[in-house]
Amino acid sequence: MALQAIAFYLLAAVTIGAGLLVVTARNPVHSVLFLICAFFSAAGLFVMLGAEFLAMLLVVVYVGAVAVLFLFVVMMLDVDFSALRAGFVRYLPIGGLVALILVVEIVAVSASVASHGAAAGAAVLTPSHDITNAEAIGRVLYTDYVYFFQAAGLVLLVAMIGAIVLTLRHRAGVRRQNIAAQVARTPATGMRIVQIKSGEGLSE
Amino acid sequence: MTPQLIVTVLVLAPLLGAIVAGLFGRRIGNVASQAVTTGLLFLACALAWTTFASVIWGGWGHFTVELAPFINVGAFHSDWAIRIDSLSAVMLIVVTSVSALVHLYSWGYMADDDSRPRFFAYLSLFTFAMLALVTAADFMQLFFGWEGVGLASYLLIGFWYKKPTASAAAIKAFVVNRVGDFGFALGIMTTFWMFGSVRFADIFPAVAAHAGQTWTFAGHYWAAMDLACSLLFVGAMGKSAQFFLHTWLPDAMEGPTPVSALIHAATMVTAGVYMVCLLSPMFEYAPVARQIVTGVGAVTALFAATVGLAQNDIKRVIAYSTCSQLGYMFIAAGVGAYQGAMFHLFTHAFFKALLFLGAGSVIMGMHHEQDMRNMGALWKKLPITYVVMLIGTIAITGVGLPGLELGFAGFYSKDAIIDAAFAAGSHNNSTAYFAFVISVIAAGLTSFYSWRLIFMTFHGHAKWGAAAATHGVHGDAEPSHDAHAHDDHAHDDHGHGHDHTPHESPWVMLLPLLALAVGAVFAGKVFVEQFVGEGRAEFWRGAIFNGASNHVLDNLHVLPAWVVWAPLTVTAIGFVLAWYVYIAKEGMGAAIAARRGPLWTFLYNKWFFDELYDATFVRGAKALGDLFWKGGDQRLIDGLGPNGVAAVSALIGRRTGKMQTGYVYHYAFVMLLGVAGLLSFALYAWSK
Amino acid sequence: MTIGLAHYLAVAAILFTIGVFGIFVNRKNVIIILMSIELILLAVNINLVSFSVYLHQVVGQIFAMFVLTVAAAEAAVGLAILVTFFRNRGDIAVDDVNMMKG
Amino acid sequence: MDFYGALQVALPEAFLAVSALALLVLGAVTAARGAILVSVLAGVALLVAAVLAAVGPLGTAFSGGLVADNASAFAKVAIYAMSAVAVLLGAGWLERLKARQFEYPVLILLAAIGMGIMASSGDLISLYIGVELQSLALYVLAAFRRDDAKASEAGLKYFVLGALSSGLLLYGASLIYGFAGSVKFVDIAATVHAGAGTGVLFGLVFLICGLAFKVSAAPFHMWTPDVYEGAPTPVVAFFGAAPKLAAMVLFARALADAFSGAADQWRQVVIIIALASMLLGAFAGLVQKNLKRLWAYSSIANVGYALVGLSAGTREGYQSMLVFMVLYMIDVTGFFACLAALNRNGKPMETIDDMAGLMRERPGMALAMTAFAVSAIGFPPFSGFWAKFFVFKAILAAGYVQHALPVGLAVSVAVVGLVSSVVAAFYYLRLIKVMWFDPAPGAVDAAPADAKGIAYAAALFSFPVVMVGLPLLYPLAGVAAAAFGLG
Amino acid sequence: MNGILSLTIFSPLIGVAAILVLRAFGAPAQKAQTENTAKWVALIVSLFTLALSVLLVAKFDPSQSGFQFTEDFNWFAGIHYRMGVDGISVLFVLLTAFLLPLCLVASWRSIENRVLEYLIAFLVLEVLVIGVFCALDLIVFYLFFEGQLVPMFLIIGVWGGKNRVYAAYKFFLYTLLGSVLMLAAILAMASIAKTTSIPELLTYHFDPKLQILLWLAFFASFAVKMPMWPVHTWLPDAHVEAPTAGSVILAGILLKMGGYGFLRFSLPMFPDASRYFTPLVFTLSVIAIIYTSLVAFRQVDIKKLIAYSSVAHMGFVTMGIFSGNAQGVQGAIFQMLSHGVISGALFLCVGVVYDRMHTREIAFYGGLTDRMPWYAATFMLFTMGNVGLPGTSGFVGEILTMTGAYHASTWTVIFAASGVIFSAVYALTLYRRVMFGEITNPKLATISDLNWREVAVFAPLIFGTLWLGLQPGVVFDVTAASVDKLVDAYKLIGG
Repeated sequence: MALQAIAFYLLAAVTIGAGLLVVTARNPVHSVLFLICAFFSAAGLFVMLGAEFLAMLLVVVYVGAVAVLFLFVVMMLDVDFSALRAGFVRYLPIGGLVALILVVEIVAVSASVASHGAAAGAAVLTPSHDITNAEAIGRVLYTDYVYFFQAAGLVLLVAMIGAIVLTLRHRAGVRRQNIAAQVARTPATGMRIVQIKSGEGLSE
Repeated sequence: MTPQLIVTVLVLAPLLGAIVAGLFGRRIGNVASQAVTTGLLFLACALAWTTFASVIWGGWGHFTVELAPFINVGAFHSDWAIRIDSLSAVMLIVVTSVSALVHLYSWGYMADDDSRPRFFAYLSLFTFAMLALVTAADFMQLFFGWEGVGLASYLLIGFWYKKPTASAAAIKAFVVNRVGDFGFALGIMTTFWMFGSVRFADIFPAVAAHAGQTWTFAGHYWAAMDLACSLLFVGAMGKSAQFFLHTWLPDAMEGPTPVSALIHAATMVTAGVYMVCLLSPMFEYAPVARQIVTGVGAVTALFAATVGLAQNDIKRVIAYSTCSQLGYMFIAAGVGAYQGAMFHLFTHAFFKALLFLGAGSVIMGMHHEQDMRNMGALWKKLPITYVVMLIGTIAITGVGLPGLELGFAGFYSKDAIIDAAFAAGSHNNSTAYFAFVISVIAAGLTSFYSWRLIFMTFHGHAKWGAAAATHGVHGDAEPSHDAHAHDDHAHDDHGHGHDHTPHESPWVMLLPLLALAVGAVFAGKVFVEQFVGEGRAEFWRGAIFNGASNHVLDNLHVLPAWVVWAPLTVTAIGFVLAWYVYIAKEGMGAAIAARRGPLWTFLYNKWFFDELYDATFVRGAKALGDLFWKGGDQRLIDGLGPNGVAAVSALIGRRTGKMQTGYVYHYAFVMLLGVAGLLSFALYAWSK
Repeated sequence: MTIGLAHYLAVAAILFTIGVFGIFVNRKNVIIILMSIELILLAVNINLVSFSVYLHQVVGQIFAMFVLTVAAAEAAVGLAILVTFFRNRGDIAVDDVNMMKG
Repeated sequence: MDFYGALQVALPEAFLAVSALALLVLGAVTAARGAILVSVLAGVALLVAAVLAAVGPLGTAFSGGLVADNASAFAKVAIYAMSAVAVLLGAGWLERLKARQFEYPVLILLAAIGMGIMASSGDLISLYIGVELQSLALYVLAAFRRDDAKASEAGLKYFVLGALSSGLLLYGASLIYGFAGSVKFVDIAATVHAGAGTGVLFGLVFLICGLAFKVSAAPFHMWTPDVYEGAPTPVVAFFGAAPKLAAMVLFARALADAFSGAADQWRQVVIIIALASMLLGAFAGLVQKNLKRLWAYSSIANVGYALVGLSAGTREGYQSMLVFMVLYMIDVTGFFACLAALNRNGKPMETIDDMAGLMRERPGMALAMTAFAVSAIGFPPFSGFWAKFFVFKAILAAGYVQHALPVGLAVSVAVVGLVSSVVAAFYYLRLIKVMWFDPAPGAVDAAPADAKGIAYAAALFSFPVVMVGLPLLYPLAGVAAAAFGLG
Repeated sequence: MNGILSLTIFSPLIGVAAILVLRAFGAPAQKAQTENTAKWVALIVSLFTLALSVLLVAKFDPSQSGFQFTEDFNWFAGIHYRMGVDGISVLFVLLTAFLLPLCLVASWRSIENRVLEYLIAFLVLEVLVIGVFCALDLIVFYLFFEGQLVPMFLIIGVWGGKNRVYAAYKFFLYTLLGSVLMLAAILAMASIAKTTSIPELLTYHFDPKLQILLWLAFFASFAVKMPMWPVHTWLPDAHVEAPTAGSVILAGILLKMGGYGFLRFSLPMFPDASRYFTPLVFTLSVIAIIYTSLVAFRQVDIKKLIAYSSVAHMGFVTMGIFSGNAQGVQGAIFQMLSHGVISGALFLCVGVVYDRMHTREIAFYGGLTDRMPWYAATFMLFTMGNVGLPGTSGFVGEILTMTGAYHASTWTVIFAASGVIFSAVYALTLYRRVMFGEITNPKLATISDLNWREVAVFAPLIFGTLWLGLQPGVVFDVTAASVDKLVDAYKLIGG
């Protein structure tokens, strides 16, 4: 049990610390890296809880896809990251106060949920069951929640369309080879005969 | 013709004249307008005398013609009606006679005016309103007539509308009358809620039953009858120009002189007296109110007489005289001698109209000069006018021999009042005794100012003509203060330049004077027995009510001799004084005026009433109006109300707009504030 | 000293607050905000998974899966919008995102 | 219920999903040439879906995650119809921009699916999926004009704040789940009825905050003015209407189906939000010059009114909220159709001052806009009046008759709401004033037929058609409201 | 006779439709001709409405105290289109129909731009106003009551004077604020009594504590509409800026809706509250009378002066209504009708000189009597009516309201009666400054007297003023039964 506690505190501390660094790091690239760190630790927490599938998903989806996407965008957008704007400190006290209130309230309520809610007093599920975590999820997901599963697919579709609509550019200035046009070229369209008066030259 | 038809025609004839002259006067022309109105007035006059004779001596008796309903709301029921009784019959003849004569007189007096149809229409309209007033069978029609004559008076005073002073005087007359009407209306309301009716026929028989009723007001129980009568008397004060509400009457002299004679001497101003007499059944049960009536009457009699002493405008002198005489009438009414009041009203109509019309004749003769200081020695130039004015003066001063019971009209009526005041005063009525003393003093003053007028106008040295053209003759030439005494309007018509010799007026003007002179001489002797003497019960037939304990008129015959002789004595003293100051020592009056002693200044400025009212009411109203408008409406109400709210709203809007900084982290912050706030609220509210 | 549900929830709560905090104190650039959002979603996921485990249900984990999916989609859309914004303005500093206000 | 039956219940959305995919393929194949065709087909698909929703079978499917009842049918018909209008409006707009992008109708279709899911959501998962599907589509639509700095800024703001609100909502959902042990509304309702603990109510507050963002209620409204201003006008016409209804229905469903046991608690929160929205919408609008921003504040205020109906917590209140939203949707669509139609020298007329003298230049348009403004004031007998009328009647009845909330509170809410409507009247009046009283600075371009047609139709609906339409709409809304889990 | 009421109410819409058709098909080139035709159309339609309302009054049975010509159409959700008139309301219908044609004739030449819209606004306004007086359902009442704001807003704002925008806003928002509170009360009543039918509500007894709130809410609306002090400040601005005909409608009819509302709702439906608030109303009435009279005295703008005098006169109305006896209530009704005629006429009088000189500044004028004798006579008559001279209609209302209130509160009437004095001061001063004296302003040297069109406008008003003044019974005969019923019911409660 002690080992479990140590593991929990370690993971929790790393998660929270990395989370804090995400929002405070000067360099966004560092932020992304801290984010990845936070996700990893959270995945560890999931494993401790016995939700291995989710943990795996978290690593694959977040670290593998989302975080990389972030990193990609951060790198792509050529921003001057060194300029830390003033004002951060100015809003810190009030922001901190609100955050403090919020965290106190939320923690208090979470505790109340934990002690009075439906899960009050329950223990972590021991992994001695017949089916794995992934199988359990799959059974419910593809039956009861299949409709929303599909809907989630639509969400991703929207994201895809959105990304395309917003970022795909048909550059006007890019010269592409148009074979049909090249083939269809005739002397009439290809050349022009001009009379040049003496002493004037071509204006083009 | 049935009596009903006769009186209906009598009342409506002047209205018809007014409508014809007013609406079609320009089309049918001046002469036609004058003829129609005057003709109808004479018709009315004839019918009035017929009615009077038939009511008093014939077999008509008292009756009421109900023409149409007026206001009928629940118990508040009034009719357009013509009430004929002895009281109204007396008023009918007074009104129609004077009015007819004034119409006739105006042919001459207004001959040069280019809006004559309008003038005659107004005169006839006034006459109609006055007739409606005197024949009213309920308070509403009385009020109708009451305000109707006020309107006509307003129109006639402001007849020369281009003259700023005239229109100002007109407004003053209307407004001051309104102040009276304010009280009158309240009195009517009190009466209505006491009796549940506004009809005299319902009220008078019920007076005794309601005598002890009280009215809760301002936390006190008031004797309702006294309250009602006092309030009604306020109306009378306004209309009859009594003390406090008198200021309009002298200014009303801005109107053409015939108007002054008709309205501001003979008829309208007596409406207050008439009303008090008409309501004698109520006043008889209102002892406090009667004390007020007596007191106000007495003060007015003295006040107006004193002011009359120092005036230089011929019409104003007569106006103050009117005021004073009305005071006498109220003294009589107040002490319970309503018949005496009516009698003086009756005789006064003749000699006061006479004096005014005579004054008009003088003014006309002097080419619209009204300042007596510019007159003098006119008796040769205006002999007939002089004679009738003399008659009028003798009548108003009440010259007569008490032992022989022989005298001019004023002698009978005025002495009856003085005697009645003494008679009432001798019965533990201190107000009445006060009134008696005042009335004797005022009689002396009356004599003085009346003779002063005669002497300054007709005797002494002529102060007109070529010699007077230079102002040097104006020994006590007043600063521009009296400038408005001139009939400015006429300057265009016949300027002072072309003929400066005074001339006698045409016959169309003199005839009414003569007719009135006859009345001024004989009206008293002929009617004294009927009005106040032994025949009075037969004459009035209950139209005037005397309470069971009211024996004032019965006591007139048992007075001490000094009381009987006192008026004549003071009159004589007044005459002698006037003679001494203005004939014997001619110039003495001017010298007194020139010294500007405090008493003289006080009197000359009419006890400073105009100044007082101007400083308080006029300026006060203006200041309050400005305060309410600029301070109240614009600053306070609009400032705090619409404009203020709009400004605050806009401010809130701007502030809210500023919160919308455009920064996404601000937005997020606000959202989180909202979340935190709501969570805190939830924790707080739901953990209870 | 047993690690119970409350511990996980506390971690999630703190993480959630950090995410929230990150959104409104951040001045540097919008990407950090997007990452803060990811942190919030992570917090939610911890919540859901721990509840799911302690409730002996898988619904919570399925919910978390959906959240993961949507988070990925959100990241894609968010970054896409960010790219268009960058193309238009040449910068993604948070303080510059205020053309419209009032 | 077998899978086939479940599909039948989900038919409208399923149909739309298939259509969306098909149209996507069609669009990709035909590219710019087929954009109009895609638009038309998308509109048709939406209308078909509306019909399917209206006539389709009722019931629940997918273990309670999907609920097809009268309320969802009512909402879906309205949502799909309004989406169809938005497709029409957008097609014309894109055509005029020479930017024939078939993605626009497809995105609207997808958003409509999300809204459909929201309207028939029966558990927290479907709630979330629906919200996200709709939101993501809207984020993209807001930034649709990617070359426009304002549009991309609008998209960015909308996205960031929307994601934050999703986070809040999710966090609340997780707490609720943890407390109730289930994501299904029925189970949650049972737990809440047994006794609502602080935890579940806390979750509820988070949930309410998240939903309040979606309906743009104060203090979660901050995105609205900026996004309305920045996003393309036809998109705003879409934003302002259908998604609001979907979110309101979802709001109602969550509160009624899952939390009817805690009505006294959530009512207080909703009332606070409603009051804040009404007041803020009224006051902040006073200083606006841009009409789109103005109407954004107007929409905040109007959502406040709708929330008043919701906070009544009675069937009448829900009914009034549905009526309100439908009438409001028509008004707001009409108004933005007007804005989309009005250009001066090719530049869109977006500020109040741009409208000067419109009554002389384009009397038809000016009359239509006057009708919308007057209606937005809540002026009888225009539709806006009836909308407010039923809402305030419901809240007062809830206080006086059903005793659902304290009388004093009900009266205060009604009075504050009505008074704030007077404040708001000022800015609508300013629009009328500018159009009617002021001289025109220049000629207005000819209005395109599609936008004009929509504007006129909506104006005619706001009066006088509403007098006929309301007697039909009101009972329908009543039937719909009865489907919510309130008695 | 079924449907005559609706026909009367909606008949002006015929004109609206006709004008719209004209507008749609009229050739732009012949704008003047189209406008002229439209004017005639509007006039004829409004005369038709007048004829209908005369017929209505003729068919009205004054011996019955209940509602007549009732119509009831169940619209939906318990909202009924209920219409009917009783003795209190029928005359207001007539007044409205009477003033409208006069307004149209009065603005025949003075309105030059957007004539068609102008005519439409007036006709729509007529529909709404008549509707208010006929509505027998709270909601229908509210629809019509509130509906007037927009056409009036446009009339002031589009065709008004320099400061028209401010005035229009002020008018609109002031009134709207009042009426939304009333709407809240209406909704509460509908919830509690489960009906919005006015006849049913008249017999419904609300809890006295609730009555206080409801009364206040209705009061907020009606007090603004009347207008009572201190919510009167919109009126002078609105009047000054509105075109002549707008002022006539505003003063002549729209103000009456407040008084009508008090009679229809406050008194019979909330008798306990009315009794409770009577001192408040009396106080406000008295302040209105004195305060606004004094303010009127200081005005430099003719219209503003008359507007303030309207406020003062409305003070008598509120005083009379809340005196709660037959005299007071009848007097108040009469005062409203009379004021409708007189103040309308006074604004038309201002319009006459405004049309000629385009200024309403008192100081500009002076000595007009010389050039305009007929105008002077007309103006004098209405001035006297305003002053409340017996023989004009102004008197009857004043004396009756005061008599009624005198019983209830002597103090009130003592102060109110002083308003009668002030009215003489400001009205006559105005008349003097405009009409009397020499013509000093050379611009006035060629001013012309009334033309035939103006005579045609004034003639019915003169007739009305005098007829009502001399034969007020024509009104009381119609109103008596209904008022008695109202007063009796009011007296029964709490006595």
